[in-house]
Amino acid sequence: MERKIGVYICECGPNISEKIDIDKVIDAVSLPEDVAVVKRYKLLCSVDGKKFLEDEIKKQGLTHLVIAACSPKQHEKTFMEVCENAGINPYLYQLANIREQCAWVTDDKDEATKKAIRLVKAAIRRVRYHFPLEKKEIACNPDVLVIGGGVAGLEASLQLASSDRRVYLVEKTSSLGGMVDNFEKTFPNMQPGSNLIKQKILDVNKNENIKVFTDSIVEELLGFFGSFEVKVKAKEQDAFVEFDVGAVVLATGSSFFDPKQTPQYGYGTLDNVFTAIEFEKMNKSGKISLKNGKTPKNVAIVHCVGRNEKGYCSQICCMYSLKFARYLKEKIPDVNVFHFYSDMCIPGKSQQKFYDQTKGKHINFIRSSNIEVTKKGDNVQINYSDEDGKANNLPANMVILSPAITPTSDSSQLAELAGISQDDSGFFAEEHEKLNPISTSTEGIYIVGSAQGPKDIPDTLIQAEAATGKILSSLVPGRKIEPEVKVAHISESFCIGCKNCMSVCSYGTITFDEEKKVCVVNEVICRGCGNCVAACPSGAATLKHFTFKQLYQEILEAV
Amino acid sequence: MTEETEDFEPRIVGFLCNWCSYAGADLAGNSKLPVSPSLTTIRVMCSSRVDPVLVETAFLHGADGVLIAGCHPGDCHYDEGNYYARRRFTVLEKVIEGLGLESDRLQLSWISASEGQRFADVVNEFDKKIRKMGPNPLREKKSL
Amino acid sequence: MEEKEIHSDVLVIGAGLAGIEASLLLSSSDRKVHLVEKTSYTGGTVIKFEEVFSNMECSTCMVSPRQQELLQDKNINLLTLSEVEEVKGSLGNFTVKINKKARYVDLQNCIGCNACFEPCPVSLKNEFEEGLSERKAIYTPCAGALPNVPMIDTEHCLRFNGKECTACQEACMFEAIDFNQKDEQLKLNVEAIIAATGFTLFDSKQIPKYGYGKIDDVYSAFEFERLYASNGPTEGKLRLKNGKTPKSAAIIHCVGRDQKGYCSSVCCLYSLKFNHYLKSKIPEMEIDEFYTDLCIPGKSHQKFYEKMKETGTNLIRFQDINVDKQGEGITVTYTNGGKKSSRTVDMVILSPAIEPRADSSKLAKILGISHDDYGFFKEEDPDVSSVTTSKPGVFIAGCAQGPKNIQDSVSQASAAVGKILSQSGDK
Amino acid sequence: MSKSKETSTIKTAVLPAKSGTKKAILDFLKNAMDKKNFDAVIIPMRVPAGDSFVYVLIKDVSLLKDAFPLSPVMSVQGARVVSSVTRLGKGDMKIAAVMRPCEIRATIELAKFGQVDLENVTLISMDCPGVMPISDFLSDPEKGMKLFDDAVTSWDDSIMRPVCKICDKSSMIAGDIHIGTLGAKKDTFFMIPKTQKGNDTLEKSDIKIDADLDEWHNKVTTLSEEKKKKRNSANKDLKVKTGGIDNLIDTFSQCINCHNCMKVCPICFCRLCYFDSENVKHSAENYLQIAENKGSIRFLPDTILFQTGRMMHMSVSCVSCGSCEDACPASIPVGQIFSMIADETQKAFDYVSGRDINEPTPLVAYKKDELHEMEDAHD
Amino acid sequence: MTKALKINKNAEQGIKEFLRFLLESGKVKGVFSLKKINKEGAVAYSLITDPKDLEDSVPFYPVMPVTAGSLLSRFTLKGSPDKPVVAVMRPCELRGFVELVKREQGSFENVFTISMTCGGVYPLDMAVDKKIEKNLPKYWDAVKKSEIPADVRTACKGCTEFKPYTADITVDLVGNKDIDKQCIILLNTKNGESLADGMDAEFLEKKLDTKKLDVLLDKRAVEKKKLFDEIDKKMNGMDGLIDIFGRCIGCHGCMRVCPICYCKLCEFESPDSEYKPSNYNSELKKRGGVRVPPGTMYFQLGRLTHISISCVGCGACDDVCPVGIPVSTIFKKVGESVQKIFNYIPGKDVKESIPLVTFEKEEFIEFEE
Repeated sequence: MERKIGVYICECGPNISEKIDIDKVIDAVSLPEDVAVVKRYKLLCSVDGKKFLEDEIKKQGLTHLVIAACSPKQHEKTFMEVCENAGINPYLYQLANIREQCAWVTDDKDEATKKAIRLVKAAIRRVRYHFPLEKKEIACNPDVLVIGGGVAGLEASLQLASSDRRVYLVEKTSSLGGMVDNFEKTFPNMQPGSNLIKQKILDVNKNENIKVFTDSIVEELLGFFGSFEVKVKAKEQDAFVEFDVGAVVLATGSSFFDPKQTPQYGYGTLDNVFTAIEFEKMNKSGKISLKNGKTPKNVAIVHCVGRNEKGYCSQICCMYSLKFARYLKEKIPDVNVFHFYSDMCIPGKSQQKFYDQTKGKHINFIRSSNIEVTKKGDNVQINYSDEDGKANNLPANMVILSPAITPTSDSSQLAELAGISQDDSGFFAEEHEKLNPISTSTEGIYIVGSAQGPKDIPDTLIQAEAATGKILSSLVPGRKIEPEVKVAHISESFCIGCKNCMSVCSYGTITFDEEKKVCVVNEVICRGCGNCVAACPSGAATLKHFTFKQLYQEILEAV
Repeated sequence: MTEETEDFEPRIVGFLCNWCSYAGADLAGNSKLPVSPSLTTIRVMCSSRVDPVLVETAFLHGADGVLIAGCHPGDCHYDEGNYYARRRFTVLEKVIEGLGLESDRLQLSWISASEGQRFADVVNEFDKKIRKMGPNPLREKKSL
Repeated sequence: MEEKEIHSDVLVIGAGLAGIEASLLLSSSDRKVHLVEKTSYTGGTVIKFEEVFSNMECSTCMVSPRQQELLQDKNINLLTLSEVEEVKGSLGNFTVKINKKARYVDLQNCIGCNACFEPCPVSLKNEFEEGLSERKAIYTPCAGALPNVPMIDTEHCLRFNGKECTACQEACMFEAIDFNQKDEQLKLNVEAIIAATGFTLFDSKQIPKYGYGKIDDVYSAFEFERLYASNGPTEGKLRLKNGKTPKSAAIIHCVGRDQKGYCSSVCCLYSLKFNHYLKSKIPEMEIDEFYTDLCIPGKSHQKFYEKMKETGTNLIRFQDINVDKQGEGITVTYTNGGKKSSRTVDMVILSPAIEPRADSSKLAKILGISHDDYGFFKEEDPDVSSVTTSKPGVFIAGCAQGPKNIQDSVSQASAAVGKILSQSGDK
Repeated sequence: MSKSKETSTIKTAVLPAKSGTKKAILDFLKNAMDKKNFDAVIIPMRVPAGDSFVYVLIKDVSLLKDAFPLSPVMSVQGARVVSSVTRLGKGDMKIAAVMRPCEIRATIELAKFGQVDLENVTLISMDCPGVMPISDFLSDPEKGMKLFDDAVTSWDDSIMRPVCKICDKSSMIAGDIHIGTLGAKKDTFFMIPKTQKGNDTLEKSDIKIDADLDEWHNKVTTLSEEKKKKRNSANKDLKVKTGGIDNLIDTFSQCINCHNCMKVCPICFCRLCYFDSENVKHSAENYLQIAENKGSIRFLPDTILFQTGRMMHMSVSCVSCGSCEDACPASIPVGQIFSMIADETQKAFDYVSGRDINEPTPLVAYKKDELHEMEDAHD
Repeated sequence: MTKALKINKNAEQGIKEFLRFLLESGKVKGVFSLKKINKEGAVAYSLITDPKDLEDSVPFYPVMPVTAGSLLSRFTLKGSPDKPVVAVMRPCELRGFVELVKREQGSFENVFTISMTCGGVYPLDMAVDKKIEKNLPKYWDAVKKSEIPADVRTACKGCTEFKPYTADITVDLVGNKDIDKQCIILLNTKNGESLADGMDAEFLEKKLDTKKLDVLLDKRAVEKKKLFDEIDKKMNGMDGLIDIFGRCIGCHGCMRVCPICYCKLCEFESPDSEYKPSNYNSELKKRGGVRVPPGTMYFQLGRLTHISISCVGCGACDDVCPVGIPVSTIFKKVGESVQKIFNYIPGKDVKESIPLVTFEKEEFIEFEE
């Protein structure tokens, strides 16, 4: 069918009409024979304006539309809708920004008019090379895989397992509960950690929409947002369980820095030097005692163990160290506790109260550095430099080390399995630190809890709930996913398989077809940045709606 | 050439990334800041879409200046596109310079969505520089 | 089980980052959202900032795509200049009364050309710019505000004060200005409510020893943010009141911490950001950071802190501190471990604590939820979830629940949505 | 020079070459094939007509005797050969490829682009005296053979390709084994293993790797330092001669857009060149418009765009082999020009094409904090 | 008898004046002609829109940097011009374009053609060595005398198709004694006439004097026979071919410059013709060694089968071959034998369909289209 381009120039009241001689523009762009009509209108984005355009498109039987008005950021969508209503493909239209980037920034009217002519001509040239793009709809699987049966995994599973979606919960150990299960109490409310866990575990087990795999690991995770294929393998078994899900939640938790790497604390070499988790367990067992069975009188709690090595503050060490003081006070009322700390990091509205309530007689806070734990008779001694750098020491019966939170040993395997990246510290990397802290560069894969970074239980729960928010809102049973339309495409005939595009793509959008030795774009997850297109030396990759030819036409007019 | 430069109106092609620099250009508009009309902007989603061949094309077709503008490093809407853009620009610059052509006519700038003023400054200073350089001799060349 | 389509609306209060996140998520699950915003614009507090810690990302670039999305979202009914008056009912069926103030500028007709500003005879301090620049009685808070549509400040507009002025109306070519607009009372039925009303900063005037409000070039955090902002009153040029370029500055942490009784968890980091601001504009500047306990929790912040240390900034721990005018400069006297010392600088930047908005307790009452001793909305139980409240169906997110950084605010917003959607899913 | 670091640690084998290095190399290969260390060898052979040399993939040991490890011409760049054999799969044969250093470096670049699978390939390079321009050789093959033999003995590059005369990497070890003749005592030569694979190969052939490398290394270093000097001054002259718009246009004025240079380039691996793709074909209306802007345009158009564009795409990987120049029917010094540009673009990333298979090619990698000099100076 | 135009200037000046008239009168928007593109006197085809730029044009310059057939194909492939253009080209180039148009690789819409009775062109390397200028007097002298100028392309020496078939306009060169005094422009078609219409010059009724052409024809026929016999000797059987093509370096330049080889992607560069390891294995089983890259003969013979039916014998392939293989002679030889069978003369008539279609039209997904 023969091309009929309609060009409509918005006066935008005085904004454009006073700065640009629109009639001149009309004369200048009317020449080409495929330009069927060029008109001006007082305000195209107004209700009347849109109606006017719609009628024009129909009346004139236009095939392509060029609008000269404001920035696409303002009204690109507006006029796309007009196209749709008028029955032409919304991608057969181009908007020339003659307001923000011409009328409003150019004082001289002639100059502005000349520039406007250029911009409109460029748009006309470009639109000739537009081709219709159709929205795709992809059916999606609403079910979810949750990896990790700790507090985060449990919370996520419970919230996700609604009437119409299944959750597969995979835990590598033999039981659900994770780290929190070790805690007698949790700060700041000093509620039993078990309260939190037990009920959740019960609920999970009795929920028929949640399938729990303990002693199991995810062996294979293929596919993309909306349709992942999962292979789960039970330990000491070769049999796989296979199923499909639409999204994945990684709630694999964290681990602790190993104080053996910092000999100065005497861990592993001296008696009665315990790590936080050892102390939690000891405390939970009901009795706090020394190796020799005696009850400690003086207990030193060393904060920030491994902070310098790891290069970040683990956020919760100060708080749980304070909690330990509470433990000790409860079980050994006359105990003396000495906190060796550098900075008291107790962020948030309820933490300081906890700190203030913990402070008091027999609980001492020593701001210190260069801490070293040595043997002194049957006891130990803490050597340290005080605030003014003076060397000092203090004898104690027991030392509790509060080590940094670290990623679990298997986090890199998991990252590889899920095709997501890790940050410099080895925690899973979020897609955007602020706006998408639980999403990853791979759409449909979410990271929650301390696997994403050190955090306390409330924040962990929040992330788990946040993940359900993301998943429940994007994967709606029976609803199809509408992926971006302006995506990259790689021509199979021209691709030579050099994988440049794969190397530069941030979203794992491109896969390699080993059979044909060509790269393939997954249009469902492509975000349309066009990086791969510029990386492709053979012109095999194109970005829909930003093709070389379309941009070339703009260049022709711009030079 | 000098007497030409008197009434010389440069043509500058500006490839602006949609999220930062194009928004910055719009903000310059909203704030009514004067921007040299010699610039004609071409919107791309990311500075990493700016295929150097496009830039060479504009340059060889006689563009007096070509500006590539994207998000500041670290701000890329697509995470890392602008880092690749910078590498590609580097090769481009070396090729043009290495052939004894005027690589000064090519510029890479980072302009954020809130930098309306900076956008105006970058463009106007680039425009000034180009005016000093005079027209791109390639425009006249018939046998490229 | 047979599928159930649920299409009940949700009320979101506050169009800051948390509110926006919640609204967009709800919308993408085909929920209709009523987004109530007290001010005339979206984006909340974050749009005051030029950059955000610790990756120094440009915040406009970060937020504006979301704002655009929000404004173009058909499922979201944005109600600016609106406040919740009354909430009745319970989960699944709340009736909400909303008082929507007239903007006197038609959102449809106005095309954001700002032609109406210039002719307006009234001019007064711009609150958004912390009073550092002037605005008219018809105005938008700053260039690039979204929606890019001005409002009329009836308190100062001559016309609304008995005078016959139609200057703006005459300047407008789009019949956008409509003095006959009336405040409206809206009644909405919603399934659930998310309160994300954000925060404000502790008013440093309450502590005279910081000299805030008395001494020139003693700035609050917000003031300094605007001074640095490239779309702010000085287009980001750092100048002293006397027009000179500052050679030295003191940044004081924990302003109001003792008074409030909690650590606001972001002040240390935004103070470090200020340090970065200063150094990036005036590299040779001498900077003192006065802090008590350095609180930079989380995996990604310490590197930022160390980078800052390399710039030669003096990190000074203090117990007590005083700010006085001394001739040309400003003297900061402080004690550390009993020792008293002092430094003289050109400018002082105060990093005040984060506190709830003045009206938060009023809103809490309206919503029927409780607030803690500090005035933050109170969660039911942090160990259960910090977005659920004592009242089923009413959720809280962002700094209205307690001081936190952007990441955690956004997470809470998504979490609140998670709660709402999963509850409905089960019904 | 980076090589000193690389090689100083390695040891070498010293092998006898009573009846010439060529014979000795072929014996080594034969022996290795008999031992089943290799199933096949890629090596140049003279064509029946005797007027050229081509690469042959040899499985039948008996054919080896007619092979020519050090052929006087490079009719096809070896990297294209290895690519052709392994691109669609590493196959089941263990293959030894005996090629020039620049061919091996190109092979390694191609491996980075997935155009070569090196798993089953052992790359054997040798000190390279250069190759003759193919047209010179063709004008009188027999004379050519003679000239080349003399050149090898005297290590005189006067008859070689222009780029060979200024090649400072003619002994660069990029492959698994390097055959060193420079600095070797009479009737001997070096076999220098660079990689584990190389080591194993030699050991499997019971070759002792015990001698040290100094003679060879010193000779090579002085030689390549010399060449580097020549190279730099040559590039300076070339830039004067061909640099600048008018010189550049004149230089390419006889270009007939046959794209032979691209076709024979080992790095230009694309099936269809970007500059033959639809992207660069425009409507008559467009061409007329461009012509009208200037009064007239040369047609076919885009000659310079093709050259600069190709530089953009491949110069960071260019190995300066000069194949393009050999193939140019218009005798444009295209090899020298690309070689000059390649130095510039590779320097920008401290990258040397084919130096190390683990170095990612510059355009598919980045550092967050780099190249700020490329960004404008505004603030 | 056809209408003709007589301009009292030497042939080249005459045609240039005609072309200037066409541009200035706006009858055409652009002119394709050979043109000096730098002071070194390098000559290339140019698209000329400004009459001033005709100054440096040299329509009859005896070189063929690219064949105008390929050129016009590139020009019209993505859409014909909205206003007429005229192209000056040699008979073989015109025939090449006709063959391309038959293959939908171009169109005559708004494209007018001027050709001439052709004396042949010099090989590219003479242009590269800047040897042509001083040969020009000898060249034109030979053309006048219906002789074969020394050192012209081999293909031209044996070319018997030096009279255009379908040109709108033919300039009378071969055997024309007065080419330095007058330019005879024969207007073969309505288009031709309408172009000339209004030109301020002498119109007359004329037709090409075939006698003087036959003189050259005979000489060319003899040359051709000589060439074919020689190549026949060389080509005896496969071994002969292998000897001839042994030195081929696989640059495929011959294919690329060939006006008939229009494929976006040559079949012999397509994935299907790539060797998989299995191919090599089986090859190696057959014989102990295999030349790599493989397929040198396959390419040459394959191309013969693809295009020999349409080979116009322009000789561009000879020009471009870096190793001096007599490609064109072989193709011409094989070509004529095939063409005889169908008594088909490539490019004689655009309406005449190609007797055997051995080429495949590659289909590609292209968003631009």
